[in-house]
Amino acid sequence: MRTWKVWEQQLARGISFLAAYSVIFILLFLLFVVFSKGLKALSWETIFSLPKGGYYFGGEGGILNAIVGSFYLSVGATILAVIIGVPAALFINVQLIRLKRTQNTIRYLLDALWGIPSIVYGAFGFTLMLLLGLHASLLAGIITVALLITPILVRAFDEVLKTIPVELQEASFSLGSTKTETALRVIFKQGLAGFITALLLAFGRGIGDAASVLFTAGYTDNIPVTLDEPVATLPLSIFFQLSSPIEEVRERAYAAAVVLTFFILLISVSARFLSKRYAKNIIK
Amino acid sequence: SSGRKKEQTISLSGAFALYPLVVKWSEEYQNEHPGIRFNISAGGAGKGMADALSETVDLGMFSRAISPEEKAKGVWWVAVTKDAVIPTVNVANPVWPVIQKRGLTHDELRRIYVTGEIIRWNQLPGISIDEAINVYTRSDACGAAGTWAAYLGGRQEDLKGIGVFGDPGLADAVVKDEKGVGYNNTIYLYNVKTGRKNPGIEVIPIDVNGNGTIDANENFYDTFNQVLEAIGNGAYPSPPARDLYLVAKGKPQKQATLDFLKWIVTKGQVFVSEAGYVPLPKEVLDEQVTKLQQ
Amino acid sequence: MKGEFGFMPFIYSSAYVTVLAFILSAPLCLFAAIYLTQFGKHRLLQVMLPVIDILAGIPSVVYGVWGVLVIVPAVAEYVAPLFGVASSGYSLLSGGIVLAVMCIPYMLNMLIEVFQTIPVGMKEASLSLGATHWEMVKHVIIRKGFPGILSAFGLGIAKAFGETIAVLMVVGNTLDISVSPFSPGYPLPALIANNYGEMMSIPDYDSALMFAALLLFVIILIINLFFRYFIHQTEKI
Amino acid sequence: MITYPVFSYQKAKRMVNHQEKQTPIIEIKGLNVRTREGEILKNINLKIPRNKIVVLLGPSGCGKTTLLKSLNRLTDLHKELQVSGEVLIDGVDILKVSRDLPAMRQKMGLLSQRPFPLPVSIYRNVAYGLKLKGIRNKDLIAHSVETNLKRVGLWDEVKNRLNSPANSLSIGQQQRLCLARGLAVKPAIILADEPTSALDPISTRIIENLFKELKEHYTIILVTHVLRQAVRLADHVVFMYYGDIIEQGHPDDILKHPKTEVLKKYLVDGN
Amino acid sequence: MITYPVFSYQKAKRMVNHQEKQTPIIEIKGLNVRTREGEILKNINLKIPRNKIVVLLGPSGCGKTTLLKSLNRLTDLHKELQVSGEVLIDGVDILKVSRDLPAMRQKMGLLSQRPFPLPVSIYRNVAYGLKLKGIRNKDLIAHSVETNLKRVGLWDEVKNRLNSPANSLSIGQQQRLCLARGLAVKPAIILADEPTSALDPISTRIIENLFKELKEHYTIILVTHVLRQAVRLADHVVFMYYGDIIEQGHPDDILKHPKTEVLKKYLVDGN
Ligand SMILES: Nc1ncnc2c1ncn2[C@@H]1O[C@H](COP(=O)(O)OP(=O)(O)OP(=O)(O)O)[C@@H](O)[C@H]1O
Ligand SMILES: Nc1ncnc2c1ncn2[C@@H]1O[C@H](COP(=O)(O)OP(=O)(O)OP(=O)(O)O)[C@@H](O)[C@H]1O
Ligand SMILES: [Mg+2]
Ligand SMILES: [Mg+2]
Ligand SMILES: O=P([O-])([O-])[O-]
Repeated sequence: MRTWKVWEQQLARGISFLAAYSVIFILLFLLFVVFSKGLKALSWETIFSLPKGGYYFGGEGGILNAIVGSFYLSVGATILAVIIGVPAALFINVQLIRLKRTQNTIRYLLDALWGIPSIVYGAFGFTLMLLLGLHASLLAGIITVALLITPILVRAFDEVLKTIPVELQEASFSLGSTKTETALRVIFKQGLAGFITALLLAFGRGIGDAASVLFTAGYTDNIPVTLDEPVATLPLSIFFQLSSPIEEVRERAYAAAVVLTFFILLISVSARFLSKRYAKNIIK
Repeated sequence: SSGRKKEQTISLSGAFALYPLVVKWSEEYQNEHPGIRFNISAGGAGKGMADALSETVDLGMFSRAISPEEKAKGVWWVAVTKDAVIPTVNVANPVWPVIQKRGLTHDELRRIYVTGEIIRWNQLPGISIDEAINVYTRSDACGAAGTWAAYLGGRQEDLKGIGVFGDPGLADAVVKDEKGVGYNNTIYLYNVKTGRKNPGIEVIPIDVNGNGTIDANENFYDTFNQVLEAIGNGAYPSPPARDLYLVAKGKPQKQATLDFLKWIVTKGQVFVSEAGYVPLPKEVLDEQVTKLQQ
Repeated sequence: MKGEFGFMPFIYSSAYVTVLAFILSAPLCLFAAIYLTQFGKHRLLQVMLPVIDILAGIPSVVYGVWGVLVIVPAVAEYVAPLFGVASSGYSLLSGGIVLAVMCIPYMLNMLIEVFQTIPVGMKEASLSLGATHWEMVKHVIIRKGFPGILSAFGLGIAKAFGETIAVLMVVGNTLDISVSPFSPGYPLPALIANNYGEMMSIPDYDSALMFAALLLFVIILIINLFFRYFIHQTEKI
Repeated sequence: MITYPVFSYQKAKRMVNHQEKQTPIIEIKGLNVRTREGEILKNINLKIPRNKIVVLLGPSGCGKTTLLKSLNRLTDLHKELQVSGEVLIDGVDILKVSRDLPAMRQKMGLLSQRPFPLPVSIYRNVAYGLKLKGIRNKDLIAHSVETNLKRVGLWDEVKNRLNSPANSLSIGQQQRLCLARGLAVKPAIILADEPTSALDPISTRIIENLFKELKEHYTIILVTHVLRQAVRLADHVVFMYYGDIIEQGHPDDILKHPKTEVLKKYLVDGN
Repeated sequence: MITYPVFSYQKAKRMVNHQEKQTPIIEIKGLNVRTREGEILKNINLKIPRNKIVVLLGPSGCGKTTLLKSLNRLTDLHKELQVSGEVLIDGVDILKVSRDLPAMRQKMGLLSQRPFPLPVSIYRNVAYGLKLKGIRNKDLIAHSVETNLKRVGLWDEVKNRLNSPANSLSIGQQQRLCLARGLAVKPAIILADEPTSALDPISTRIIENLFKELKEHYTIILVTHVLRQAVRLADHVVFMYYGDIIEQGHPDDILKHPKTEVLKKYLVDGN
């Protein structure tokens, strides 16, 4: 009896240990492949200069256009997604708390939006652009990517908000807060860690997506100065260089992936660090 | 002055295949004409066509044959360079020495790729090795596959084989599979700098006259320059050789655009080879110039 | 594309790779999340989170290339011969594996978040009744987190189902209904992605592909309906 | 715009002078709360007099908490609860209002049975309500935080860790914190659900004295299980049983001369 | 293999006969619990005699709950707490064991201060511990659920909704449910953290009587704030203050002749 329990515990522990480490192994392996191929092509020039003539034939230059472009685009889209998504998630969990059916319908639809290929978002964004008379530009890219990542942000955040005990809302309401105040000052804070996770997931999807911006953001060797100029992004730059006939250029694609990796790492570590500082208040 | 600025800016979008070359052209052109600004973005041939037709850009970069539907919509085009699709095979394939000598005829390629009648090497006369033929094709809708299919009398979706994404992908699949057969744009087969074929992959010579062997005039695959020459002078059939275009909706009105196009089909042609494409033959270039001057 | 679109093979392939991806990744993520939040050192989790974030942000082309470099040859040279099958490696199995890896960051991140929100008091209650750590996990973490687990799975599946580039790079894109995981397939999103470039310029493609997208959407709705139902069932307690 | 102090002592006094002292501040008419499984509150009718301490007694599970929550309309948060009837606060039916709900709720401070600190620091927990009221003046807030923490006897224990998370407090400390938080907004009516259940005698005494002092200006509804506390504090006692009010009146009447058997037993066990 | 009842009355009796009745069942030596901010428990030394009720008294926040949690090693779940010292349960240091931890924990039933029902139905909450012990016999389980719910006086209130989720119960009901849940596993030692804090007098009396009856066979450590309860139940009283044990002894000594000022004040306020 006892021994079986101990055995079961050891087994479960073993399995989950294996699972955790195989996930870690897979992830590190993937990063290893990227790094081993990309590091030798990585140089300061890659990071700090624009593509020069013939860059795509293995000539001089760098991918500064894509780095800055990705930064503009993903940060812009994430901000837009937060502006739309956070109130939406809070609305679902505070305003609609009694309306379980409505809540579930909204969740259902949002879940479905997760599964639509980003290409379709791209096509949708493109159609939208044509309607609005926009051409491929930073703005159009931001809007399209925001459309793509908002459902991710909302649902991932919502999943955490869902678990917050009602008593916490009761406490806030009984002090006379409105629903908005409760949502922003209490529920949001309690769900902060979840919000950061959701934010990073959405940001990750946004910065890593090539298909949705292919038609909407264009691709250019310049850094956009205004919102209506086309913009290059790292994933597109990677995509594009990977299809090059020249081996060195393909290596540069991996170098671009390495840059992207560091970029996300930076954002992730700082966001998580900040959230940790505030998350200590969370009621367990 | 903003109107003037617009007059002096040329925007292009479209095929990735043409993007590096157009970027190169634009830079060289800018050196000569400092007042001109370029706005070039890549996004695929389809996007180039769509943008050009909706007049969101001045010129679309386009890498396959222009379809009748597109022509019906009033597309205007200028051929700017040339490329070709060449069938390939793995170097380590035991059949390769034989193939090198006898080549494959149009009909044999068709029976491998379109009808699917030939699935083993020994079905071909003169070959006794009983091995499967692993056929690979492009999965993404693209100029290369379209052109290859056009040569074999079909459309891209008629091509048999495992679909692999992208030119490098297809080359890679053939390199990895000893029994593999595929096709590629020239620059994915040859190293532009050395002029040699990339390691692991070999060309299937086309037996153009169908006499069962590769004659001297059919044997031009050794170096890149030889192939380019053969494509240029028509010794290599077209299709699978093809023209690449810049397109617009109707003839462009903007003077800057017209000037740039004119420069491309004249002076600009010297930059074509280093990008791995084939300069257009003289008479085709002349045709384009006339088209521009009309 | 053929003039007439028979969508069955596409749907079949999509379902195949998705189910495969789900079978491979869901238990892995569940147990990994359990280990990271319940058994492992806090440090490990701290290190893992940014790594997961990175993986959520790596473009799918890179996953695709990784698949071509690693998974496809592995399937062709090791896995398929193991079962006595000849395979080029461009197969449903490769597609499933690559998809599974791509789902990991999403599922894992959400699962970790779900597990971390479970009140300590409840864990205490279970432990003080003499549950082993594992029993506590089973009865409290998994039980209480069940709706969340289902949500994470549902979202992971949806993500897998709609993934395009990475799959199409390894799956072989061949119209063929075959039960063997070593044969190539042609999932619906790959169809859209492969023809995306041409979509805008050829009117026929346009509507056919949009129909494919719609079909995809409907299928995702159906899958989610299924998950919703179970979430609803388990949310009551 | 600083609207503080909305319910200051002065203002509260003036209000009282204006209105008749006798009109009840809360009037509950035919209040019913039910779930699908059955009724939790059955046709409750009750008048709560102004500036008095009304004590709710009754066995565990009889519906006291539910009654308090209905007064504050926190029942909204639980979709399984169906509420009907009227709850008039100063003549306004809180079950009907919509826009003014937060303001009405702010009139009533609910100290919930299970203390739930907000996910912020100890200091910010107390400051929370004030900030909601739009008070920005730092000194005013700091002063109020200190005063109220002192009032509930928590100041000494937490003064060195005001910025620590509130969730690291012991349960009794959390209970006092929530009390301080509730008092800081100066509600006209205090709904206290077993506010001393987790407190030691010394802290309990402090809170009891506080309540006695507060009733000068506030109306207090207190749920307790401690009969002695009821005796010490109550102006009016309400005894509930299975969702019904079965006895009510002055503590001397009720607690000395119980009419029903349940109450008799309750009193015997409680002493 | 059914090993039930592991701690049956019979077996417990036999154990007692075997071992010396006098050896303490728990011995705490130099127990320290600290956070980064300071010490919560300071060098606690305490012997808990077998088959007695030991009552822990002390002001809110003095560390009673932390002490109980350390006995059960639930402090493991709070990474900010650092525990050092020795806690010998029947001679085994629970702070050192690893593999047998669940078994050791099962010896002790912790009834936590804030009731936390498990995320299952009412019935399954009580059955939970039994299932953990490997009991599969449905009748046995049903019988135990009923008996224990009756013992804590909850049966009548919940018998018609045994399959409802446990979190819809009132707090007092939850508290009794958790008590029943804890008793069902028949732990040798019961650690009860204010088990009647949310209960009315009648229910409280039921629980107190239950404890009196239980101590025949079990050892009980009880945290309470109600002095009368301490008087009614305690065999031994421990008074804690700011993480220290400052007085302990027989209730008649301690509660009638307090030595320290704090305890004196505590006693005055408590009566
Ligand atoms: N996880 C923690 N982190 C930091 N401080 C803590 C933590 N848990 C408890 N404390 C502090 O330790 C002290 C003792 O807490 P404990 O919960 O043991 O008190 P208690 O005697 O049970 O009080 P009460 O009667 O109010 O329940 C308190 O001052 C509390 O704030
Ligand atoms: N959300 C709910 N769903 C179903 N039943 C509920 C719900 N809330 C309360 N009840 C039931 O209503 C009855 C009254 O609950 P309430 O919490 O008001 O009791 P109480 O008088 O405050 O008891 P206690 O003194 O134990 O806190 C109880 O039987 C409880 O089980
Ligand atoms: Mg209650
Ligand atoms: Mg305590
Ligand atoms: O890349 P292509 O479309 O020219 O084959």
